[in-house]
Amino acid sequence: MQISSRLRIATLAAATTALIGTALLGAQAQAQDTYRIGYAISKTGPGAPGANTSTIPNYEMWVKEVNDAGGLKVGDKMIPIEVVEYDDRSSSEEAVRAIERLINQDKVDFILSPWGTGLNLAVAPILDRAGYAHLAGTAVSDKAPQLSKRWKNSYWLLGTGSQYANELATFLDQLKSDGKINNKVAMIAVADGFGIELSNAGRKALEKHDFELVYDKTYPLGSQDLATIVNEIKSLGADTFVAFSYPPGTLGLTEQARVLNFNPKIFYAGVGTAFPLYKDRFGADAEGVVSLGGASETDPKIADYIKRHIAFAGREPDRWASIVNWASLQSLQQAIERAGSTDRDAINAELAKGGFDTILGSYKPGDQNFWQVGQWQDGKFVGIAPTSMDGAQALIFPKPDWKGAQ
Amino acid sequence: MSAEILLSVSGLHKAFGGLIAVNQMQFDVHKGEILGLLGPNGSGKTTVMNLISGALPPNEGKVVLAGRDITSLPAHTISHAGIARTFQLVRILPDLDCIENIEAGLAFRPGPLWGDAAKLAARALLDRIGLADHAHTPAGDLTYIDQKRLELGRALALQPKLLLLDEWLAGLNPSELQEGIALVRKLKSEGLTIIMVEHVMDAIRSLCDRCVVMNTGTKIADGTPETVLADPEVIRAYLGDAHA
Amino acid sequence: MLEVHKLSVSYGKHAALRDVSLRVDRGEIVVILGANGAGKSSLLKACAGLVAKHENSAVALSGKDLTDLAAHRIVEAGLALVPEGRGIFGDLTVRENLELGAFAKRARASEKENLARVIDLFPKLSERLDQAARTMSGGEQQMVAIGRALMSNPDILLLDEPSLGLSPIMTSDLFKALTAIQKTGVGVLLVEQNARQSLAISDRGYLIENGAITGQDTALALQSDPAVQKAFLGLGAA
Amino acid sequence: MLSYAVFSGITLGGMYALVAMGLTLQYGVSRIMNLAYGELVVVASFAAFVLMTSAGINPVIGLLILIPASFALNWAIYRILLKPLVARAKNRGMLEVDSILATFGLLFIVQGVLLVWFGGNYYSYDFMNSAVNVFGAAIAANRLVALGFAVVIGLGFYLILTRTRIGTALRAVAVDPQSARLVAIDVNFAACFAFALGGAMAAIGGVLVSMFLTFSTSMGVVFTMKALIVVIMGGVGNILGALVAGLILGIAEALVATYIDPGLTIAVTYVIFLLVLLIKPSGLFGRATS
Amino acid sequence: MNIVTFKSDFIKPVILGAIIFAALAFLPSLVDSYYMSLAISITSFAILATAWAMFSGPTRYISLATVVFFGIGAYTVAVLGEILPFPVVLICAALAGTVLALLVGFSTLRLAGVYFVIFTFGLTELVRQVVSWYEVNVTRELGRYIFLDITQDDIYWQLLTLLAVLLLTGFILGRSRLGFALRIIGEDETVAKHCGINVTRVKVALFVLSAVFMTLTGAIMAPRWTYIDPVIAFNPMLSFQVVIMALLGGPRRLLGPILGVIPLTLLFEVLTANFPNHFSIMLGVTFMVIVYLLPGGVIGLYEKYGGPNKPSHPNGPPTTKEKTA
Repeated sequence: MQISSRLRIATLAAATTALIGTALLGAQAQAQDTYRIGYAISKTGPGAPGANTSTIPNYEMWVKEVNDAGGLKVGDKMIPIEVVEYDDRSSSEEAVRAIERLINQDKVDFILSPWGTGLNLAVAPILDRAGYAHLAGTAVSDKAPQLSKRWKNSYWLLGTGSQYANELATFLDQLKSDGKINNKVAMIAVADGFGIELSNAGRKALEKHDFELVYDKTYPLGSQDLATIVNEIKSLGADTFVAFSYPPGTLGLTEQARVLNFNPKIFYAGVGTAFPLYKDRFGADAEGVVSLGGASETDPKIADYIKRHIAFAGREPDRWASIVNWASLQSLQQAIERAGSTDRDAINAELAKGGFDTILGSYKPGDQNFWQVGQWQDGKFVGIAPTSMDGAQALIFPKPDWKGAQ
Repeated sequence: MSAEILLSVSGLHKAFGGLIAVNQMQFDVHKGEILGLLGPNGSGKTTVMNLISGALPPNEGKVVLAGRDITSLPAHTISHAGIARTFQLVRILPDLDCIENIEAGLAFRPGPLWGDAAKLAARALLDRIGLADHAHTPAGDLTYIDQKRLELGRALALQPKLLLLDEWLAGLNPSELQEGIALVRKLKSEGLTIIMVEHVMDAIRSLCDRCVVMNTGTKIADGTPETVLADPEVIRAYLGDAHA
Repeated sequence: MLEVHKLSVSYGKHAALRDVSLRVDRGEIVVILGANGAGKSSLLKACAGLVAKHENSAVALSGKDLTDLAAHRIVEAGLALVPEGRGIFGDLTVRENLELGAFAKRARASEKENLARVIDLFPKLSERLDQAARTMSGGEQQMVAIGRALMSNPDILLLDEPSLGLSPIMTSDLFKALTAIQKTGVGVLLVEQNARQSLAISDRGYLIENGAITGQDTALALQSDPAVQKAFLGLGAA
Repeated sequence: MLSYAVFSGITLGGMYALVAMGLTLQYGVSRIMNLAYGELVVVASFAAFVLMTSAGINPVIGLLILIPASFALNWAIYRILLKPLVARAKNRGMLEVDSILATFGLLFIVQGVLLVWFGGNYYSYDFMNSAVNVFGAAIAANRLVALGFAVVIGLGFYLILTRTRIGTALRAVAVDPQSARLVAIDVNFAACFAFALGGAMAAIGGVLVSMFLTFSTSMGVVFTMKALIVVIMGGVGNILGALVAGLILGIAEALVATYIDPGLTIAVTYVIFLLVLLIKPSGLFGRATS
Repeated sequence: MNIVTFKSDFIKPVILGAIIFAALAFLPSLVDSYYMSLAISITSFAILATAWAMFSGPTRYISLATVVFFGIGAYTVAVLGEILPFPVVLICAALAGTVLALLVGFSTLRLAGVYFVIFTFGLTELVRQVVSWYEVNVTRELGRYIFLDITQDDIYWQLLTLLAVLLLTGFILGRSRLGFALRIIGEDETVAKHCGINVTRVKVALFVLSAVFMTLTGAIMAPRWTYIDPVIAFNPMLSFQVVIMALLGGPRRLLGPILGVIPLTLLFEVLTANFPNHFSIMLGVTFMVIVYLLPGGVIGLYEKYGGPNKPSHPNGPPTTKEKTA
């Protein structure tokens, strides 16, 4: 009796193993006539909306465009891209496992980055150990410079939180010294790694420029009901409102500001403002809202990219991480072409050299040559700072009145 | 009746919200006697049992067991002090077998038994309550009467000084009742002190040395079964004319 | 009239009832006597549709076949059960409990009269109508349970050990009430441990042993049957 | 400031209550611990979004379509998926465990289907956003509509449950399904009906909430958890309790955001919830179970 | 006779277990790092599910607080990892878990049924919010970096050791008075009290014991992620996964939870690999199939189809209801 039941369990186990074996091994062991690109990304879970906005459409569109053109040019051959994709379900542990699988089971040639600071940091050491380059497209970390030293083939494309805050503070300082705004700033941040990093940097930078922070608080991640915050801020007399928030909060804050008719001269909110969703939601009321990111829509390359993105994904790209991500994919493509082989070390060496021709102009992954501050102007999210950059638009000032809520 | 007092209850009071369940209860139990606790439904008998056994803390009053004040102590401490009980609706451990049910009583008493010693003692006890054949039967599969026996066995395993039986004889048919009465009588003869809440008059008459009768939370009579059951107040409130 | 024909019930491999047949007429009280575990409760539950019956079993009420009906339809057909442990809705008030008794469509038209009848039968309930049922004493809860069953305007009332846990005075009140119910033309099928008092009010009785009927007779005859006296009335009972 | 905080707290609380009331029916009467509840709320949000953006039907009118549709959908879910579990459960505990496991599976299926249809993006649309002045506080009209629905549904169901025969019958099923059969209540039907009704209420919540919250396919769990907290805090099966519990949480959040620190708003809801559980485990309006 | 059976009964499984674990320790030299990451996943869930079942199986208290302790462990490493040697950090983590479990245990164990379930879930959220708030307002940094040179193999060995200790603890517990007390409490708490069992103390003791193992798992796993913030460390999905794995396997036997962990982890893996875009649907469908076809869990299947009847040895390990007839 005992033996037979053990046998049964053993059979069950054997069957399971066989099933898993086929599942695990099915995809591998093919001849090198394709370039295998893998990625694990948050298709589900809390990271999914972000990944779906700024990363997944770009990956898919890039692969399609490359393959439609016959593939990657390697030497004199055209090699199509083959994709292995996984859902990391927004979990660090899943991401780590998926990357291990891409490396060891699928033996992919290149791995594209997951979405978000946490997951990019979780997979960075593994990619580094296995010698894969890491184009971290959606991570903002003040440790970015140290990280690129620690893992030498890693590129932290969105840079540090401080740079956005400093650029914003410098920009506001100019307005203040022009006498356009008073020195009072109300700042709110989402209690999350990103929001806290930016608000810390923002606090430092604003105080350096003699701004007075009349409101400086955080709200919990997941809270969308921010009516009381906006109501309180409204009474404080600040000309500048700064929110380092995530899309649901950004939309919530904007809506409450509109309902309460809180219309500061500078209304800065984001992440999320540069998303197409924002324009769809608020229409004409988006006009004049300031956020991080931006695009030189007059630049034909950018305009063409936006057009193709709409055609491919059925919606506009966001005007911040999408653009940087696309530039990094263009860089990768050119690095492979320049290396003339699919050898990983050769490609990594090319990536390190930089000088790629992208929608951000001549670009080396990690360059911060994109807009740090942008504004909705006439249905376009344009770049306004650094003011020294080509195509910097003049700020619409002060922010026009809300129309929707009256 | 000259024996020493084992349990002394005085000034016991318990209210649930606005409802006073037990009001100024006072009685003694002498060593080796069986005390019957009678009264209409809802008169507070089970509450008294719960107050004595520590299932509930009283609002006021005192419970003293063999000179030790056990008022408001937690149930497990009172159990260690020497009080064991059965429940109005029989409570066994249904997924455990009979041996384990008895072991539950042996393993956590003062001077606990565990391992082989517990097995031996449990088998002896099962023998004593007539369940020797059911050592490995899950308690949930026993018949009603056997569950009652098992529950009693578990209480006895605690080696109590005082045993509380809450309607332990209820729901038995007359022949089972005779067996039950015989078993309780045997326990008494072994020197155990017992308080029993019971409605079965035959059992009260044949077992109890003394009865306390309650009505609406207060004591209305205290004495031998004969005197108590003839008390007009008791007849009016509890027995009705049929038993007069 | 309730007719049970060759009723069999089992739980897993254990047969609780084997080919039990019996009959209860309107206006009579029939008692079932048997040891614990003999299958008395299973019999009532099977009649009320709470446990599954074997294939060839049949239960009929005034010619209507109840065998395969769901419990709520059986109530609708005129058979009400007061279960062991009463089964009242403790969190609801006494009034709500009684009103629910008249949830059956058959009882809605006569709800007012039935309520008056129940209050008449158990006057104590009239002061307690708005009290949560679980705050009442055991005897009063039993009144609610019986009252609730009567509110469904049953032809036949089944009671499972109604006197369990009741004081002597409550018990005799209960049996008096059953006689009163009988007088209104309702048939009563009673399962009881208290053989002496239940036989005293019954018209007929059945003896059940190990899931099968082992005897039946008028209550008077059973009271004087030595075997019954020995097994159920207690030897040398007063 | 205080009056504004209180009013915005009330609207927020109304939303919590609105989302929770269906679950209290499903759990209280049908005994289904429905972990997929929030997914059904989100389904309704997406449905309202589609009606609004592609058919031009505004959400309030859309309710006329979505309430019966979701009633039917939940009826089917109960009949097809849950009935076998109810039939095989030997007791409430078993049904609770089984329903937790089964609806956990359902959660993933619904979420997966939404994901295939709508992707993982955030969604939001513009409807009734104009400000309405209530005692000097500007509140968005859509939030007032949601609050109005919450109060009307809450009081309406309270009256139905306590004043009508069918309502008393539903409560009887909640208290003791076994005995309910003995008073001619078709318990299977009642449980199915309550489940479907709860589902319809989830849909109302989802539609109204979509007018002012940004939503995505992965947000269902958030609604489920908020609803569970409100349900448990208000007392299982108690509609009025859900309303009061929702309002308490909403007002507490708004007051904390105004006077202490908006960073503590979520923390405070849990503190209140945990305290209620510790002091009165059966909820504000619940009765202790034996 | 009795003594002999008892001894062989005790020693045989321990030796067998020791052999199996010794063999498992060689896994890193046999497979590549993908399989190692899978092994880490299985081992960590095996610990969490077994530890969960150690308390929740006999008492039937369904706790969703697993991730609270797991997260506390991870955070301890994040805070102290670069200051103290790793073994000391682990000890600190265990202490932190103990203190929190004592606090939670004494305040909540009087809640029963679904109230306890929801309470423990609420606790997860509360702890996450409080940690966030503390980090934001006190350290002014949310999200911590863990740069420790701990390899995947090290993590695996640590987890394996922890699992061995846990199983041994559970094995001994199953034969101890404490374990027996817990079973009685699970059957009927009132009876347990009147049998002289200090119910609160027993429950809290077991709750703490199980929490310590969860905390240590979090501490061991943390270096794997480089970066943690409250959302990562206190992800409530983990608690749900553990409950479901343990329930699937059978929470009332020592090895039951592991029987749920292995197939489910592998199943997740197969689904992730093959249905990256339909993972949720496949997972949901599989899940429902399991619920409908495997009502008693894997262990139920084993017991139904010819599992050995309970031998009549003294104080065997906790079993589900079995018929001897």
